[in-house]
Amino acid sequence: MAKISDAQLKQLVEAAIFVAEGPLSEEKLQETVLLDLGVSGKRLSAILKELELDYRARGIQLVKVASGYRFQSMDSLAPWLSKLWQEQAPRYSRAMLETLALIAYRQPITRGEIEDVRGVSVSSHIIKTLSERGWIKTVGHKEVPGRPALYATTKAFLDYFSLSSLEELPDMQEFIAPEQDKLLQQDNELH
Amino acid sequence: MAKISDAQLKQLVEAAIFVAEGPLSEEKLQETVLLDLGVSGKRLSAILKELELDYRARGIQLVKVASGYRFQSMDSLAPWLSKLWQEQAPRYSRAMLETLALIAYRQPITRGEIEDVRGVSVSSHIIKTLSERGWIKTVGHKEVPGRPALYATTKAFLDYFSLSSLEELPDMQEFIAPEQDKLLQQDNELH
Amino acid sequence: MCPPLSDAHGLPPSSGVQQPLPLAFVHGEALIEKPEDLYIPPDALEVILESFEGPLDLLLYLIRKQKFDILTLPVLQITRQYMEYVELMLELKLELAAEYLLMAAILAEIKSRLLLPKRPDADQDEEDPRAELIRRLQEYELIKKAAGEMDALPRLERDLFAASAQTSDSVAPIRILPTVTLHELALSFQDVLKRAAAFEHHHIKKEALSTRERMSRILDVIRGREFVPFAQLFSVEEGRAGVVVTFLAVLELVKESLIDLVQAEPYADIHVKAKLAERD
Repeated sequence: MAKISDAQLKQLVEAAIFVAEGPLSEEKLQETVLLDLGVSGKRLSAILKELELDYRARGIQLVKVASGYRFQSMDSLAPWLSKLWQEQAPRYSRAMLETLALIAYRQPITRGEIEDVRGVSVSSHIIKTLSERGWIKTVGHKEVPGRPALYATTKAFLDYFSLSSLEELPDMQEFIAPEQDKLLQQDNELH
Repeated sequence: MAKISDAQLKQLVEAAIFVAEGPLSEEKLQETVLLDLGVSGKRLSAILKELELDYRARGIQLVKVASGYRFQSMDSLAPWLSKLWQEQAPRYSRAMLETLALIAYRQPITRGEIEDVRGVSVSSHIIKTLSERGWIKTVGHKEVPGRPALYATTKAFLDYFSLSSLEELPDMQEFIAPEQDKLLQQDNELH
Repeated sequence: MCPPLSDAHGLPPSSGVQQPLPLAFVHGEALIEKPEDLYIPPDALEVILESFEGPLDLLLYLIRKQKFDILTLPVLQITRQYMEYVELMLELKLELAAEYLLMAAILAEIKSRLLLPKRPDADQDEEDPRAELIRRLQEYELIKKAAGEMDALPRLERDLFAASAQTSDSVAPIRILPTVTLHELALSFQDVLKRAAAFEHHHIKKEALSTRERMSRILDVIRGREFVPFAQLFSVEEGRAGVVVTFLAVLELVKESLIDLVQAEPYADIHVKAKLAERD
């Protein structure tokens, strides 16, 4: 298949995003289903845009999250769709959410720094749960006595909250000290 | 939500089938997402029919299987979609390459003869892998005890290496030092 | 236990995304003090007190409840109220984190510094003793708000569900087979020959008289003959090594049931016989 028509390309990209196990990035699409089809990045972007429009009025939508494109249900349908599952969605304690927020907004950050802001100790259980969910990871160690781990959020965290980058977090600017801003920028450039 | 419009119903049913873990039957839809919405069986069937038509030209299709409705990729896209799960097989071991080389240069040859030259046993796995790749085949049995299979290379082997005949294999004389050449000759006389 | 998130104004839990605790709130405001006309079961009070995320959270609540401005932080009143709550917690035998007592000490210290008359020669630049606490409260309030907003973000499992489709039956994983070049193949052949040559160089006799080869030769010799005298299989010219190899070959052939050894009576000649049934 040296040439692929626009209609075929759209079907292929659409099906790929639906059947893939996680979000699919444009790079991943090129490396897999589009391999050897010679589809330009511009053409692929145009097709993705078209798909996004096609689904705008449907029950599911094409969205771009941190690790790529995925289809997800409209959030207004959640009250009915959640009846498909016996169990309720997990709730997160304030301690967990505040810890996560600090890691998200102030990354990279140590446990000690989180404790300083919250005024209480951070339980190991919280760090463990956040790590196990794949939302945070250790990105290094601070060069101070004890070399505490520096935590940062992951792409999986952004995917879970349906965000494509940290900048989409609410009120990002208020939280970022100048030097952290610089770090964040560096981090984004790496991605 | 006592009343639900046709448009909303379609979105809900569509999203439910997409997000459910397995196929969804009409009964299951009624018991979960449509609970208390008072949607008649006839109305639900009509919506499902509409959805099926909506997706007919898309990369995925609404199909009815034994346990209910599900979306699945268009069968014609399978060759490309399969690439989402491609895995790189590990490189061939030295034992594998040497076995292939001996079969190519000394065919027809038995496993025992390959083992004699290599000084170690040839695992069944190697013979199996080379056979599955379509590069070698059994061309007969040597009339010695045990009647071992005689292996030779195939047309597919020649095609893979872009050779029109075995004579085009790199000439070993170029490689072989005189005394080795003599040994080789002895060896050949034994066959 | 997961206490509800407070809203953006720092008032404890009103109608956050998470479930409010029914007994503990009236008009969206937490009932901490025991109102005269309403009985609050001790359990509910415990729940309310436990819902504070720490001393900063409690302080923030007190400030917001009294509609004070964080920046002016009326330390005297706040300290008094704070101590009341801490005592209540102690009274209810709640597991009081050490941080609460530490905060009490900090408040007491700030209070005493504020009460001390300033010496005329005091450093003009001396920092307001409240400054550090105010900074911490502001910072904590910000993160509390961020956590609340994060909780309100649409998220998977609760508000959004990933949509997926099955693959059609003919979709199967593809295994990319390794590539092999002609050059690699030729080199492999060269390698194996070189190795075989090196092997022969060092063990030339052993290789020339290899057991496998001898096995084939023995089978060849006895083919089509009824009985071959055992001794006939050996040739003196080959010397000791040759005799050993032949003997090993015979044993191997017996083991593989390719030949039979026959002896008519003790000390008689041994004869070798091919097992015809095993051939072909």
